[in-house]
Amino acid sequence: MSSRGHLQPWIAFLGLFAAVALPLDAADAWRLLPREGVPGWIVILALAVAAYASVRAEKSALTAILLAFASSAGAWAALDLLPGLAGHTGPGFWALLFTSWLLAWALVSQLAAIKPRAGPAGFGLKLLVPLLFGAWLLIFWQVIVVAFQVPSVLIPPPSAIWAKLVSSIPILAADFRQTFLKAVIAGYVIGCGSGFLVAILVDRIPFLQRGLLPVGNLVSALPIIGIAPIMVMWFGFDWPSKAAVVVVATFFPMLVNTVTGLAASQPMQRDLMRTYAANYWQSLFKLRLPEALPFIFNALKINSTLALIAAIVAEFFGTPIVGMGFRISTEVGRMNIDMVWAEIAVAALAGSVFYGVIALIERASTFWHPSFRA
Amino acid sequence: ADPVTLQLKWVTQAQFAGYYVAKEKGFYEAEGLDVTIKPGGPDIAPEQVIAGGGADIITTWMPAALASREKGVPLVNIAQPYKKSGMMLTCRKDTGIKSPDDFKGKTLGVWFYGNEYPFLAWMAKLGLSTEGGPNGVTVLKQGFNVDPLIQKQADCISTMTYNEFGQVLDAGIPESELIVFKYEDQGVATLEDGLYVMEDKLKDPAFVEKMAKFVRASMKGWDYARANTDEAAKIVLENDETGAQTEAHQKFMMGEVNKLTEGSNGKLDEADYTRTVKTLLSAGGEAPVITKEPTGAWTHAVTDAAGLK
Amino acid sequence: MSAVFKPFEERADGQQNAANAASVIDIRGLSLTFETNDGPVQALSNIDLDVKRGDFVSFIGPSGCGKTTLLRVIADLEQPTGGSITVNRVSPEEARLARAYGYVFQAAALYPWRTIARNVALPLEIMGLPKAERERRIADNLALVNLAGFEKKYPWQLSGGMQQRASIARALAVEPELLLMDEPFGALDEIVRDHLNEQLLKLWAKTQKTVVFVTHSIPEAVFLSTKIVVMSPRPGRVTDVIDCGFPRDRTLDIRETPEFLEVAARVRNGLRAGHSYED
Amino acid sequence: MSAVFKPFEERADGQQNAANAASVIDIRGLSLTFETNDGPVQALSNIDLDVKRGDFVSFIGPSGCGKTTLLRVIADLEQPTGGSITVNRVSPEEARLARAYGYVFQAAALYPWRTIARNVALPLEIMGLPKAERERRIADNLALVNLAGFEKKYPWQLSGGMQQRASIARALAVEPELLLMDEPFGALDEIVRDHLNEQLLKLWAKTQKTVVFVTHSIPEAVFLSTKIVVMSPRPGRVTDVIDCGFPRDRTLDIRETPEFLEVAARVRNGLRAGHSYED
Amino acid sequence: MTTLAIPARPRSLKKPGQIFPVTVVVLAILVIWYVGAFFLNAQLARDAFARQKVEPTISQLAEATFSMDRPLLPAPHQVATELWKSTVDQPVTSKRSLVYHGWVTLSATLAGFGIGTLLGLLLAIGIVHVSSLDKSLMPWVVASQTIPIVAIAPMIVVVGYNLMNGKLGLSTDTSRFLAKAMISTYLSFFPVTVGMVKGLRSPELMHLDLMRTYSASGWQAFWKLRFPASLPFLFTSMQIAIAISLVGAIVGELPTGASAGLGARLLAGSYYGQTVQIWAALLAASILAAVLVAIVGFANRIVLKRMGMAR
Ligand SMILES: Nc1ncnc2c1ncn2[C@@H]1O[C@H](COP(=O)(O)OP(=O)(O)OP(=O)(O)O)[C@@H](O)[C@H]1O
Ligand SMILES: Nc1ncnc2c1ncn2[C@@H]1O[C@H](COP(=O)(O)OP(=O)(O)OP(=O)(O)O)[C@@H](O)[C@H]1O
Ligand SMILES: Cc1ncc(C[n+]2csc(CCO)c2C)c(N)n1
Ligand SMILES: [Mg+2]
Ligand SMILES: [Mg+2]
Repeated sequence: MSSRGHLQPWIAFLGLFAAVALPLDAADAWRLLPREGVPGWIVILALAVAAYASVRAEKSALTAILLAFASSAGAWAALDLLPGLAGHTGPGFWALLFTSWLLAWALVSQLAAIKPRAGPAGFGLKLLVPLLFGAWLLIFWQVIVVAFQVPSVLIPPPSAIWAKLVSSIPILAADFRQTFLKAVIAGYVIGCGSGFLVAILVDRIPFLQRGLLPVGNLVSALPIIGIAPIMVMWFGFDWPSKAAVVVVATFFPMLVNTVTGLAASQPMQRDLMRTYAANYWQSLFKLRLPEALPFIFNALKINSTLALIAAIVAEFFGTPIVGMGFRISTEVGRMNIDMVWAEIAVAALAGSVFYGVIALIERASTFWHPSFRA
Repeated sequence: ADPVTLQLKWVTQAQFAGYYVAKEKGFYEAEGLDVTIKPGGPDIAPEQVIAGGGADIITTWMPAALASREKGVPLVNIAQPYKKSGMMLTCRKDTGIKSPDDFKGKTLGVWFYGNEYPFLAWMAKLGLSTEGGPNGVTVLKQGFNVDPLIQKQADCISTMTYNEFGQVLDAGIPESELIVFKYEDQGVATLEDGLYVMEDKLKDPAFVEKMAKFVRASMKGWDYARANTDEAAKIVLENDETGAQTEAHQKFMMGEVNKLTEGSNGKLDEADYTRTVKTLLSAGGEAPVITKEPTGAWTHAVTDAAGLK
Repeated sequence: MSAVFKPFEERADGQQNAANAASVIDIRGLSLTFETNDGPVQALSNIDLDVKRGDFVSFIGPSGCGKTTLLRVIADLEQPTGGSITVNRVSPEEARLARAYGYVFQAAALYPWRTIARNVALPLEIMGLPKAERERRIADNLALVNLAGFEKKYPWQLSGGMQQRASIARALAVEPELLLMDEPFGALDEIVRDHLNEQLLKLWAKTQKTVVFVTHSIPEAVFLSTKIVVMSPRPGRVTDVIDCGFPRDRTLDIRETPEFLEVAARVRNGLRAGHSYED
Repeated sequence: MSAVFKPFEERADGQQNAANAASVIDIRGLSLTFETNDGPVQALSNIDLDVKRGDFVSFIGPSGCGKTTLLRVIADLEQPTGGSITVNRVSPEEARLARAYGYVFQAAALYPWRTIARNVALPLEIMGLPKAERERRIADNLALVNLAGFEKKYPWQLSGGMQQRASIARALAVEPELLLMDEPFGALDEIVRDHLNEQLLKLWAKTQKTVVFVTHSIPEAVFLSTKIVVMSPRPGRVTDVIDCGFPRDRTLDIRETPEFLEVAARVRNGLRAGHSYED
Repeated sequence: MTTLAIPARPRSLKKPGQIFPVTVVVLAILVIWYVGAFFLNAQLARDAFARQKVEPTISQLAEATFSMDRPLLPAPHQVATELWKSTVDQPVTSKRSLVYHGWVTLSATLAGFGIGTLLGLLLAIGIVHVSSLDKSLMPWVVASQTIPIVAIAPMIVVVGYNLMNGKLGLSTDTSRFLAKAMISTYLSFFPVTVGMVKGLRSPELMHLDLMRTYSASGWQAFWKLRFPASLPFLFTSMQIAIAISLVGAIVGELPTGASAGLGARLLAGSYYGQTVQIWAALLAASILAAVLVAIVGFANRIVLKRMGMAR
């Protein structure tokens, strides 16, 4: 990585040169970055200084600040120029964008190399890096959609999605309440809980282990899609039927992982329990469950995203006229793709926070696992 | 041969018999066309497909087409094989519903995904809120089938004369226990299953010519289907890739569809168009289907070129 | 030393049952064969052994001869494929279920998610001891192995020897009648080892425990034991059983006496006989 | 014994560089503090040490005093928090990347999914040796530790001592200039231990390796070493460095000589001084 | 003390047959199913009798509930008959054969699973080895899964399917196949990534230290240590991935224009309210899923055994 770290600024210089020398506008050869006035020069200077700084001192706070300033100035300039260039962007524009991105990546590498620290500073850093990454994802999305004039009924630009999101907060909130707070949470708790309990049951009663597990695999491998219409038939249109789909979807991963996890302890650790003549529950709670925790958390994490998808999909099969899945399917039909993406953004945010919370709990309760000790 | 791709709004069924017949009977071939028919489904918005370049021509309902037009997909109606609307609301009698005045406080099943516009227009006309409450109706997004009515989860559900209504009867509920409200009868009918293309393409005379051939052959297909109900139903069945359709149901559907296509030679009737637009504009509400009177949303250029009078 | 010293014979008579009343472990013609991917491995062959109550028996023998396996059979962690064995005159399984023994593994086998104190607490929790009693035993036994102050550390934060000592404390905290120890002092330095040897001996003399002990150190075996069982390389057989008549309250000094050196020499010879090195 | 015997001084002079040319490990004022959940633990404090080429240095000290930690610092497995260290006159990291040493861990650390032979093969594969050479080294070194015949067994099918021997064979197979060994013989019986002590000594004399060796056995340290480093309990400090002047081709007999016993006594005293037991 | 703590070690325990327990459980399920079918369908059946103005006896009612055309819950024998009719009674190439539809779905499932597992592995390797990827990519891998697949499926159709079919000129069938496989891939890479990130980080510290002492390259440490140590995690993840990949293929069959495949079959059954057909397709799908999961489980056992880890 360190060798690439040295290469990056040099490529950035090349890119900067291209950004200065080549036209921004494919239709106007004389539209050059230096002729954009003071802002143009600020951007050029900022990029040059930051690239130079990262050649001289690869890792320093000053370099980081310069990189941050330069890459955001470059990105800001590109986005500012963009509307006027829709459909006829020139090579200079792409060079500018590419150079800014390269410096942003250099910044990310630098931030990622910082040793993790405790406290709010460390937490902020942990958030900052993926946010930078995501911001650039959005920038590229915006640029590509606008530059190539992709019809907005196919993919709208992030700016339009943001505008829609801000103007539709009451609707989005109502959908979120219906789908996430009611269906997902209830289904997730019941699904993971019952998967866990059945795993214990199966573990406890060898007869079930041999009888129920194969049949259970069969039943619980039912595709959620097929389950959804049946659940609507059985549990009605409102959220309970969606929760039921979530239950079915989350059950299997939990069962498989818990059963695997319960078998994960070392032979010598089990022998130790034998020497204490520990009964089933004692060795379960004191040895096998702690040892199974990493597996259980694996299931909880996979399920956290699966639950949301399942609930949304289930709403395609009949629902009252509120809910994230309802909104998505309806607005696609209405060609309001920006609303669809606003809803997806809410879903992604909710899902990520959900996942993040579980990952935090995992870290706190399985700190002893080698994967966290390193 | 000249390739043409047609995107249907729904799955392979007798609703689209004209196109399948034209293809099987070689009417397209005779015009020098090589037509690919893409079935649709509940998750396919033909408007989106054509905007993405996945089809040359689509069948869709006019409300959805006009809404798309406002959203920047300039669709133009070039032909209208369906004269009448097949939409209706089917209620169980035991709910006490006798007329639209009794809808208040009831639960109604509605199709969304761009199919809800006629319903919204109707409710607006009746002055009923769709947000529930004592002075409104509770709306359910209805799934793919008629279960909500059979299982009494809804008081009324949306049906097409040719499809879902037959399923309700199949489920063992006799007509005597049902009461139906046709959109045609309520004066809120909108045009269904027209043929639409992208506006810019029509600037090319060669394209107009190709579409004229397509429309001419398709209308021949529809005429044939009207004349030979059973054979047309069989042709549809053969083209169904899922192998899930039953012959009885397709025959029923063909019969009902024929009643709706009767009276159209393919040429859009301006009066029907005006009525549809008026209905939609009157709907109003918070999220109106269309906000202003559309222009250039239809043309007779193709049907004229095809010699349909 | 204030421990009550009772000669071995006297206590044996004090038992209610006659004859082999004092027999804690009785092994007859025991053998064990492991099935492995490239054929069976005979680990134990035709072992006879009788351990009386109050005995301190050491197993000594070349690496891989089956000492651990034999100890595991006694603890009901391994099923013999032939012969018979009783522990406390019932089957090893019943003895295990009656929590007849404490076991110290050759490796420390601490649970990584428990602190040192809570690792020691583990068997006590399982036995359902009240909290105060648990705390007392934890403190006492950690102090005994010189680990006071490390209660809150996790196993991976301790050195190898410290982990081993924690595991000894864990077994002692159970206060079992029968102690099975598999090279408990292998990872310890001489000074700590001597210290723990003395502590163990004191404990043994005071509480009249029976101890079965695996070791590689000849002096250790001679110093601690009332009986030394010398084993031959695979398939493990008992080649010699040597009695050590030293008083129960022996001290480290006896290691310089001629009697001690004589027994040690006998053990060394028995051991060497089993080896194939000819240097 | 046919090994070429060269007195230490002679070889040192034979080196091309002057002054401390022969210095393989040079440690100055080194210290290391671990951060743990309940506060920092100082493991090493102000260590000075100079290991010359051809030296056999033993670390001895109470359990938990930092021997393993010091060895890990030399191997670049732990970063010191103060002081300086060079290995082969470069930083430990560069030395590690140049594959300057072989390391035997305190626990066997065999990979459970590899047979014994393939565990020994592991470093050889990583070094990219040709197959024939690999096989030769595997066979030689397994024979050396008396494990011939166990090539196809998995680690968990071996006894503790056998696993430890396999791990020694693995380190020796690398044929490194510098051997770092952390209690390699802890789990072995006296006979095997004596045998391996002799083998190691032969190897050392023949190949002029430098060995840094952690042990708990005073006789072992005295028998093997040219220099014994005695460490005090935490925070680990060097309390004594004792030179052993025995010839390189010493045999086990020397353990009965008065010189031997004298050095051993000095080590024992140094060691005892560091302990807090007052019995 | 009542129970034996831990089941005896496998060596001393002969693996008992599974047939008896499975039979008992299956029988129990069948009984529950019949009872469920009776109660769920009873209302519909009563309505039907009421229309004919008959007062049914219990046995008449039971018979009616077990033989309805559009039951809420079809009786097991109805589903079994339908399964039989649509597999054995049809040539496998027929559009009415579930074998044909099963194959269509299976091929997309396998393609998606293969690509997804590979992608998941590559991502996990990147995340474990490159710290800037770990910090920046991992949250987005998670976020990607919170995007409801069905919402993006139509876009895959329009952007993907139509691109392949229209602009790239691939055949309809290939485009459809690829679009489905893409959704499968999208769903199945995630469990593999999450599981493998954990698995590749699971080796004991001492085992990693050993690699450091050899100054093994990242690549060597990967092949010789991290990868073998992560295999149990890989297989568990793959079991989830293949099940979910089937779900993906089925979901993918909705928006590509209901054509062939178990998903299309399910939906078509739905449009026409043919409950028995839905259940038959559903059962076929879950049998397929179970077989796939079992195959992965079997591969797992073989690999672990060959590595000497199955103890
Ligand atoms: N689970 C097993 N499967 C196969 N063989 C085994 C197993 N456990 C032990 N063995 C074999 O049984 C023999 C005896 O092993 P055991 O562990 O009892 O030796 P030991 O005397 O304790 O040796 P050490 O002093 O080295 O610990 C060895 O040869 C070993 O290879
Ligand atoms: N990862 C760690 N985190 C915190 N403390 C540690 C860690 N590793 C070692 N220590 C502490 O550092 C000290 C020295 O440990 P080290 O393993 O070096 O001892 P040692 O001399 O090798 O002991 P032994 O002879 O018992 O193996 C111990 O007190 C131990 O608790
Ligand atoms: C989810 C869903 N939406 C709409 C219909 C009704 N429908 C039947 S045919 C057809 C196409 C019109 O040409 C439509 C919209 C349905 N059954 N399910
Ligand atoms: Mg052993
Ligand atoms: Mg150590």
